[in-house]
Amino acid sequence: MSHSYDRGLVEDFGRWREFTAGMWAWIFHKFTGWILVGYLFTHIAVLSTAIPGAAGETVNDVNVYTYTIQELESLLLVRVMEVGLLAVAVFHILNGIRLLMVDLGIGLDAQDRSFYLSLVLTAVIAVASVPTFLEGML
Amino acid sequence: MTTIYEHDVIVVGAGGAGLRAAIAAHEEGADAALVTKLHPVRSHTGAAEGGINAALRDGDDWELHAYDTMKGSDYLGDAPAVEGLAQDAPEEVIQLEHWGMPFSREEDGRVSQRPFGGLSFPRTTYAGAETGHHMLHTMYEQVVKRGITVYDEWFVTRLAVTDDADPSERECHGVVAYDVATGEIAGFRATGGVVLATGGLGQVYEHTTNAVSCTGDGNAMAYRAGVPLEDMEFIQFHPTTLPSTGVLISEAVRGEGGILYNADGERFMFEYGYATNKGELASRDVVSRAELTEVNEGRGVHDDYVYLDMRHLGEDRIVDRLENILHLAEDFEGVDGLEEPMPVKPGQHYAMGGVETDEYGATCVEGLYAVGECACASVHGGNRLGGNALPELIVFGARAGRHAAGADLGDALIGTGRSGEVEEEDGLDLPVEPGATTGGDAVADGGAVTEAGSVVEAAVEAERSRVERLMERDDGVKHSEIRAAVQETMGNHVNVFREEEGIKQALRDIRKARERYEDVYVADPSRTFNTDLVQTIETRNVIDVAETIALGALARTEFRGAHWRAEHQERKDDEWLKHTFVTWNDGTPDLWYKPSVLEGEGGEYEPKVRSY
Amino acid sequence: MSTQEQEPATQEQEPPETESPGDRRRAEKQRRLAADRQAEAEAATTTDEETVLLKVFRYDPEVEDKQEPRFDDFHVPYEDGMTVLDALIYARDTFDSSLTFRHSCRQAICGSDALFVNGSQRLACKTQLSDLDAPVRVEPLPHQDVVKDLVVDMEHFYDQMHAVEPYFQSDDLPEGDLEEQRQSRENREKVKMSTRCIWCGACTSSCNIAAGDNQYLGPAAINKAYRFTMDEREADKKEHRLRILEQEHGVWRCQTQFSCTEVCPKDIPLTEHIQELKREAVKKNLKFW
Amino acid sequence: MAEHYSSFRPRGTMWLLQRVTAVILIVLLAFHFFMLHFVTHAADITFAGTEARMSSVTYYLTMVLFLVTATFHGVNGVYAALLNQGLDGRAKTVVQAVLVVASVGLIVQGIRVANAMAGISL
Ligand SMILES: Cc1cc2nc3c(=O)[nH]c(=O)nc-3n(C[C@H](O)[C@H](O)[C@H](O)COP(=O)(O)OP(=O)(O)OC[C@H]3O[C@@H](n4cnc5c(N)ncnc54)[C@H](O)[C@@H]3O)c2cc1C
Ligand code: HEM
Ligand code: SF4
Ligand code: F3S
Ligand code: FES
Repeated sequence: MSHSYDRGLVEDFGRWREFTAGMWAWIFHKFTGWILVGYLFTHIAVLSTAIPGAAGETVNDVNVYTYTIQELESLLLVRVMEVGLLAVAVFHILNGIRLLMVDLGIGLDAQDRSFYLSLVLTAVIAVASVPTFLEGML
Repeated sequence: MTTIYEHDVIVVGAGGAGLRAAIAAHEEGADAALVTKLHPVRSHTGAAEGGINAALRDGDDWELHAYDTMKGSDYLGDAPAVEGLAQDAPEEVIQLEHWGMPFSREEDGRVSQRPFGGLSFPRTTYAGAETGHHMLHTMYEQVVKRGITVYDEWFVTRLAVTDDADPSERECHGVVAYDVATGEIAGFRATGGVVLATGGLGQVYEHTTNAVSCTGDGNAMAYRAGVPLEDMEFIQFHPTTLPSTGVLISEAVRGEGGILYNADGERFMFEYGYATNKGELASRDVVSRAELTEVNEGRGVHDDYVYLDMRHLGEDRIVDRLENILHLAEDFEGVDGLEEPMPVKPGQHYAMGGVETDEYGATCVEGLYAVGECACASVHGGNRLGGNALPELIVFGARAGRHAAGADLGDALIGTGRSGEVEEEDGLDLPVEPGATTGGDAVADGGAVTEAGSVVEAAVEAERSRVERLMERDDGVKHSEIRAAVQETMGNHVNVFREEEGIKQALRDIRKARERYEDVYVADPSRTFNTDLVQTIETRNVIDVAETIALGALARTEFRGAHWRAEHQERKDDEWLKHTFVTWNDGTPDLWYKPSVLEGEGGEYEPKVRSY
Repeated sequence: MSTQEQEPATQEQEPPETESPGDRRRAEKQRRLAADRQAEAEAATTTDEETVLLKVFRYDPEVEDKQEPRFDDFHVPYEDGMTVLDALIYARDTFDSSLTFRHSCRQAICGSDALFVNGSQRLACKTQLSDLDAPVRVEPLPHQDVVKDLVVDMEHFYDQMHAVEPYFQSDDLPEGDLEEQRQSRENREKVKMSTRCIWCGACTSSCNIAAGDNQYLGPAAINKAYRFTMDEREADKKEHRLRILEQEHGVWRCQTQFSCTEVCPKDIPLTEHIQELKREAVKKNLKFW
Repeated sequence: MAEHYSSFRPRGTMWLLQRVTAVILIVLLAFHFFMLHFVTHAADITFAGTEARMSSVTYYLTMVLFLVTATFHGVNGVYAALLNQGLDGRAKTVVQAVLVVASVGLIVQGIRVANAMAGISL
């Protein structure tokens, strides 16, 4: 059809209000997955200080590895981000389990409820972990 | 720059009949193409629910099927066609099975069959309550497999037929079609033959089980090209349609044991003696009349309908065999069939009559075939039995497809056109002149004017100017108003119960509709997907077809099959064992008759009283 | 996006600039008539009759003021049991005969009228107005090109359906006249839901993956393939079927969004079927390890 | 017809591996989080402590397995996501190459770090 009107892909995300549970689950899973890979790379980068650390390098007389980690851990922002990371990981795990069940054909009828359950559990776990994660900060 | 597509066989319409014809022609080695105004899977065959009759099992045979069909037809069927149906149906049904159609199954893995109204043996093969859907899709799949060309959303508006004073001397060389998506008008030349398979004409009535697209186009086009329309007055009204929409509740509900009650909770089929043997399973016309009589005598619910109850069948059986019915009742009437009885009333359902053909689907015009609901072979005579239309599609679809592709099927026993014992009608008291109005170029057509070589081109030109004129007009009457007026008068006067004065009124109203049609206009100026134009053209067909129904109904002064006349309460075999024919006759319709062919392979079918 | 941001159109229609003077006259006339009718309709609204407001997507590549998509308002008198399709037909026959949409059977079997109604894919003939919040927004199916008004180009959908070899092709037919292939009741039951598809396209239209990857077979086509893959009568072709399904744009693309299953008017458990095929494909491949 | 969908290379293997790694990761990730946030607090991590844990061969191997599965799972997930968005042709080849290089780099670097922690020098 020469003259047809293509509404394009943008409209799709313009319709987010109309997304259903399964779509949100998909978006959240994707989002959390990407954050996790991003973190994985960063994490290894930070841990790389263990190489000079093993060679005995120090900052202010502290092993460079120990120093880096403790400096980071002393920042409130990092602690808060760790809670976020936990939430992200927990959601990805729970929804991941949900997806694995779906792959096995188990509980398909409850797919929306299991998504909501993942969200709730994530929130509970994230909140419950705050004291542990922020220990010594406040 | 006229585009002409060329194929050996052009099949117009891609419902069950058209698809089967195209496959058959293809298998015969021809290059077949389907031209259809809807994509094939949208065809109304998909709505058929109940099943396909075929004598498949021990204890049953084709003779019994033929006998039941002939009795059901009230002896107006033509034996060679009826027997052909009964003989070929088993093979065709097994063919569908081999193509993968998901039939319902017995424990031993064979296809299931169930009882249906008017049948002496439970020979209705089915696939849940959605038999037609599966049949349509299974055949479309085979069309895809074979790579048969499909021109979908191409609306055929005219046949390319040579001109000759005698229609039987005319030849059909193709069709003209309008590409709905782009507005292009193109020719389709058929070197072998054109097969019309355009389906039903339910849109002549307002309350119908037929789709919005069932506008009798094939009937009207063949009619205007000179082919006789046969037995048009025989319209089947299905006893169980939902009152609000006309959606069908399959006869299978009664087949499985569903019961009809009136408002007083009486099982009226027995209580009031409409059919003391078969009760709910009597033939459709009997049940429809019984229901309307109940309503007319004040025993209807809300003066409109009666109840169909299937609750006693039990949830398991209902879900297993009639699940679809539960959805229909729920979605279109808000009734839970497991919990409450369903409201039903009669609605237009099927046209027994149609384009006259022989038992191979050939018409009197060389190269033109008609099959399926738009044709009249005649298998159903005065009344069609449930489950007999679907086998008709495949049996005659296959035959016509082969014939058009050049296969030699032998000589036909049924004559076509004005041959044999023709009896003219001249004494009919018509309230108005039927046929073409003067002036109004959007209304005139008839046979084409050229010799064989350029007939398709000429037809394309004629169609272009018709569409041009329809599009040009600035103001006038809307097709929807005209169509509604025709539907209203047909519903009021040429319905289940028919009276002479009423039919005459209908003819007057149809005349009025014709006159208004001269001022019809298409408001949508666009060439892209102009459904306004398509429906305007369809409305012309609705008018022509409605008129033939009313003419036949006025002429037939007896009560036979689905045709009931207030003034003539009995079947008159001496006078009326004959088919009615209406020919367009270039705008001044003619009525005439030919006797029905009761001589079959096993001897003559003796007309008997039809009691259930 | 663009479809949503459009302001609901005023009833006034600019005279389209079309080729011939005849066309122009016609369009002029049409504008006046449409305005009149709309005025009538508006008048009807102010009376006591209960009406439903439909906001309907309009677009026509040929008509000047419809080239930029917009929404038109139609006030349709409400009747009990009225469906979205009934309302559209009323609007077309009463107010604007150029309002274009596909429909045929009126009973949810032809699959012509899947539309985007109040933010979800539904069959217009099967959707009761009483189940919807007013105003009722009616748009063509998302992710397909719009031909005109509510009509979308279905070609791609048909291509995808055809791509899975949607036809029975067993070589294993029984010998003998009138001999059918046997199929157990259980097996028929297994494929039953999958055979109900009416090709409406609602599912594929609702799937984000199908939207992003035009080559993805999509839920309807995969379900069609399921119908054959799982049919025991065609067991000899199962491997061939799986090979088609496990190609790059086949079953693996599905991200179990479930929206297909949710919108299917025939209640076909599409996600379940797709997942089952993924497992079948894995099982098949494991055999070769 | 189906043929025009080019690639007949079954993508089932990748799909399956994504699930298998997911299952492995459930265990490993839980273990990892538990060890480094609850048993030993993140803030209390020192090189000495890390060295002590890493010198256990089981722990070392577990962490390498964790690294490899997580990398595969993460990178393959990213790749699959891009494919779903219609990544094709040249861009696809490029992305594929970049992702493979990044993963290999990550794993090599990760093992070097682990070696350093475990006091292994090559
Ligand atoms: C609700 C319902 C239930 C039924 N149940 C049963 C049953 O259980 N058993 C039984 O035996 N029978 C049943 N019938 C009857 C039977 O289904 C029909 O008679 C039969 O399906 C008609 O098939 P067809 O191929 O002739 O026409 P259709 O299936 O209606 O196809 C007509 C085709 O022609 C095309 N067409 C029409 N006009 C044009 C044109 N101008 N240009 C191009 N193409 C055109 C259309 O696009 C369509 O493809 C039922 C009918 C209805 C309505
Ligand atoms: C711990 C348990 C984990 C489970 C159960 C899990 C589960 C899953 C599953 C099932 C998928 C596939 C989704 C699909 O294809 O439909 C997936 C995708 C993904 N996972 Fe995980 N995962 C886990 C941990 C991780 C980790 C640690 C990372 C980071 C390195 C990660 C990164 C990703 C990414 C990037 C994707 C792709 C997301 C997308 O579709 O865009 N996952 N995960
Ligand atoms: S699977 Fe359902 S939604 Fe998809 S096309 Fe078929 S009927 Fe429509
Ligand atoms: S919506 Fe799409 S992602 Fe899968 S479950 Fe349905 S096909
Ligand atoms: S009109 Fe046929 S499905 Fe709605």
